Amino acid sequence: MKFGVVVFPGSNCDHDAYYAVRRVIGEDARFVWHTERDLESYDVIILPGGFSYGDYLRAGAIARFSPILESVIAHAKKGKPVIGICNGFQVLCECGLLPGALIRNRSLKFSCKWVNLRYEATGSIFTERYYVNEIVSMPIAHGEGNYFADNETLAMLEDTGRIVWRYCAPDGTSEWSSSDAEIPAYNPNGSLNNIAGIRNEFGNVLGMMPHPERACESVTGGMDGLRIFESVING
Amino acid sequence: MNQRAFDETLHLSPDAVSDEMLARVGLARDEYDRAREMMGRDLTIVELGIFGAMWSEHCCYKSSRLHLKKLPTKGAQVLQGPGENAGIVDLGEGTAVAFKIESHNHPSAVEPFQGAATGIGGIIRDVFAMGARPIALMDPLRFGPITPLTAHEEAEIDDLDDEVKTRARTRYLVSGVVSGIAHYGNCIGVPTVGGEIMFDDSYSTNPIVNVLCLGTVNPDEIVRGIARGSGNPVLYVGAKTGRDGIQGATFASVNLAEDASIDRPAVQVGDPFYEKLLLEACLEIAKMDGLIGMQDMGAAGLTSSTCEMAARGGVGIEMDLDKVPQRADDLTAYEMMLSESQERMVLTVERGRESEFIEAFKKWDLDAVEVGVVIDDPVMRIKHKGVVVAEIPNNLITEDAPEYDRPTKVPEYISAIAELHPEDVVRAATRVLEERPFHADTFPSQPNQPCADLLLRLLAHPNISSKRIVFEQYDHMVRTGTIPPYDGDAAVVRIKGKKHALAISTDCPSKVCYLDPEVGAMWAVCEAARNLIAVGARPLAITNCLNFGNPEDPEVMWQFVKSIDGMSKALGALDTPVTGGNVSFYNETMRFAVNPTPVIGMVGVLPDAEKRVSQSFRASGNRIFIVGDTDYSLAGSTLACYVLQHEAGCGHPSRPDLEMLVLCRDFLLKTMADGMIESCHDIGDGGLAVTAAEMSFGTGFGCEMEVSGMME
Amino acid sequence: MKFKVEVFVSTRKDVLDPQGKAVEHALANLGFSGMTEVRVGKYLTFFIDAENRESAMAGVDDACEKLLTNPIIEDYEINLTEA
Amino acid sequence: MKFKVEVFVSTRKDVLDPQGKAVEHALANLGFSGMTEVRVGKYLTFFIDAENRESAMAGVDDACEKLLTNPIIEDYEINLTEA
Repeated sequence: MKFGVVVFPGSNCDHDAYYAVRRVIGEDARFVWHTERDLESYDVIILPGGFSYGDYLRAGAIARFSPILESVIAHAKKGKPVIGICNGFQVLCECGLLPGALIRNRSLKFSCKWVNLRYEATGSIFTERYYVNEIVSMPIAHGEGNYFADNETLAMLEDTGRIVWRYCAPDGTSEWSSSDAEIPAYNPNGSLNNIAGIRNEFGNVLGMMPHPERACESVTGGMDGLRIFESVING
Repeated sequence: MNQRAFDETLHLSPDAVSDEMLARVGLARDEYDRAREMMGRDLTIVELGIFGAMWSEHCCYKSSRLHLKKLPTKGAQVLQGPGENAGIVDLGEGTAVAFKIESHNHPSAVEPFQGAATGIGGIIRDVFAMGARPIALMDPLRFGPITPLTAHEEAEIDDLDDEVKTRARTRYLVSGVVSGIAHYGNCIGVPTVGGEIMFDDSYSTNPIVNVLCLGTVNPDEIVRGIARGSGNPVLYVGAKTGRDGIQGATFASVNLAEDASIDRPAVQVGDPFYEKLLLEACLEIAKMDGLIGMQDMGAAGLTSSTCEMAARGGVGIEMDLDKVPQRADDLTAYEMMLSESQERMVLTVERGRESEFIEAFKKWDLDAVEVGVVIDDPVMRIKHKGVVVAEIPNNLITEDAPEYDRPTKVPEYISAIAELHPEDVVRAATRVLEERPFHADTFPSQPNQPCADLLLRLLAHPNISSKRIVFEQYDHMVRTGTIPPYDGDAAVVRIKGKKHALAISTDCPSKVCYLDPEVGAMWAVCEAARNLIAVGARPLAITNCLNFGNPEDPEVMWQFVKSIDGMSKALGALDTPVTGGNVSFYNETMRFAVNPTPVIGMVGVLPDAEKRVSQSFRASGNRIFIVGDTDYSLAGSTLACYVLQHEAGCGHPSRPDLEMLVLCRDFLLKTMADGMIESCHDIGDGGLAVTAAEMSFGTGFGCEMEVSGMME
Repeated sequence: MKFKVEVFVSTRKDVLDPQGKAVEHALANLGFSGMTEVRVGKYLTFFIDAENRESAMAGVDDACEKLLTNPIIEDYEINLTEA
Repeated sequence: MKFKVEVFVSTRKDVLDPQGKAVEHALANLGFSGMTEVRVGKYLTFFIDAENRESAMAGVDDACEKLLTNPIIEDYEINLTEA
């Protein structure tokens, strides 16, 4: 299986994603420069974290128009796997492959720490190795990870079971009343409904703010992210 | 004095050089006379500006150079000592580490966000200029007090203005500096893995913002900042030149309080996204043959970078400013030579290969332009609009720059420091225990257990309490190399593809340095070493940032010279030589010098990245040992100086036992390698009680210790 | 013809504006009474060459729709003045 | 009286504006020709109660100097309209 790690000028987690796939798991991975267009030979596309194009204007706003994005959209339309991690998730929303938008953290501050996530809904080819309601931990590192969508979109995501990851307490509780109320302590950025990751209708596109590539080895803090890559490799 | 209307080729007679002009470039009248005498003729305005920048404390270390020579710089592990963009130490297994620390105190006092951000940008460039891939950053910081005034302080402080008294200014500086470091570090993708934050009155209007960067390089791929071979082209690479930071270099050596008016243009703005491109491009061309030398444009931009490269190679450089990419259209030669626009580098390459390098930079969407050529004649010759506006022999602005042996005098306060007797402590403690702690509502006060109450106040003091709210704003995990815990004694970063890891710690007990600069500097070195040993790493070498007051004040100069003496003794005993660093003078709050702050950044090697020792208790029933001598003096401690606020300065700090520390190092590293040690923590500020508390945090374990026999 | 363009981008009413709330809070703390409903958006300025005002406006509008704003969370207004 | 306040904050001319530079570059790449000197600043809106226009303007000006802008690197303009 061949992974394509897209590199925008300003991406900085591209090496981490490449290292996880190539060194830790041992699958084939290549860097794909943002001006390239040909993704034919790739099975899985990773849009890594970082500050594509400096994240000026809005996170992912400028990356959305890089030449490679058209090929990524075509790749996704063919039902082939695409995962957007952190800045990658922001790019997927900006280009419409996933609904909603990621706005500034409620605290107005960048936040980097390990958080607890509850695995909610099946149907994504990136999460088959997790069992429903499993509680895992992965690190986040973002300043604009506050997921927003209008009420109709939120209702649709909830009803069609497309919310894959939710921020939760260590024991798995994940409550949400409304955006005006006090947001729970385990929600690091104010995301509506504690949303941390969503998938598209067919399940081949996943966007998530937490970094699975940073949770692949016990020496660097935990391995709960490994199964994101193993799921898509062995199904 | 408007440079634009100035004829930059005019040789100014001495009486045409006004005091205001000299103040603007930062030259004293006698220094100007000396420069004119060495040149043997009148100077142009551009030459005046160049001498002002190159003869500033920041560039030529005129008040410190004489004393810095006493520091040990030799060692088998040292591949590059002081004098280059960064120092380099050999980690073994074919890996070397380039590292350096710099200060951005004055720009951060004026504009905290950009001041701190551009500090990060500059130190990262110093590392990749050596051909090294930056892998970690550290930020030792110091600010004025941040907690509300206690009753005791209310009575003491009178001359500070109210903005400082109400701590509003400090909160503004802290949030600006921290978000500036977060912005630049996060965007460029280099993790900020550690540092320190301390709060003390002496930093109220003059924060200390030191930034350290480390990078890895293959020992035989090290690049040096050198020019060679007449006829070879000099390439200007990176962002366009603007007016930012004019007089940046001299500004850093100018006393803040009086000269606030001329700071308007001195704020440099950083573009981390652009530097990420510059970083990747420079690391790519570092491996191309045909490259002779590379240097970051730091303080005094084009001036310092070109003449330092030429001086190292014993050659000269002729530059044509018409070719320099400009952001504003009417820049004068003076402004271009002194501009501190960010994200720019200078390269020298072999003639005939320049187009290969220019193409490589094009791929990364970067400007790369030939702006000059190497010449045999060891001078810096600057042309603008076809005319020579400056021609200065390199030696005049490098090795023959002024070197002062300034007078020293023992400060009065030293003789006023009284010994701290146990009854003083008890009296101060009873006073404090009656006061309501500053966050009384959340503070579980222990009315009938005075020691417990004092311990809780210590743990709550900003100098000791957790720095999580700060370092969680930094991406400290990017590059998946950081080995947790993230707030241990030292930061540990693995070397991917290799078994070992590097450990790094920055330390300086500045209050102890105030009470006794020599002993304090020894403690700084010992603390950094103990922090590395506590995680299982062997200390190898240091970089250092010496933050002091005005060197023209003999009392400050005494503090500086004593600190150097203390550092030399400790570095020699531990065999951790100096590989480079920075001196920052003129750090003052309302005419009073900041506490002497010699920050030590020490690097060590951990043989096996998987075997990092952490500080947390691991199993009940484990026995607790204290290794090494215990120093019972409270001098300079957070308890005596901040919690008890004892006026007599809390006594004289005792001299660390260096031989004992060497024994502890060898004993602990051996037992750790044999897997006998479950956890280890350095007894630092706050003493044994705070250390034991920190070892139990987050583990669910407690500890029981019998201490009555310890004092015999 | 050359026009000076101003684009005022503000967050849509139903989208939370944490920055606006923080500024409102800080203003109150500093004793500025009576300042309410603070919202923080983006203010873009640039110059555009176009034959006439209509084509300039059309060009800027297109740029806003495509790049300068995100309709999901932002509204915008354009102001053209002859340079 | 109640006024609607608009504050336009932009980086000073001499100070580098990396964001403006990046947006200008992106606009060119997207084929929006002729858009130059792009600068990105802040657009603040809020309401203020004051006896008259003068005191409202004075209050907003003071707020800008103290909190809303950083005079070292930013310039600002104020626009008041009766609400």
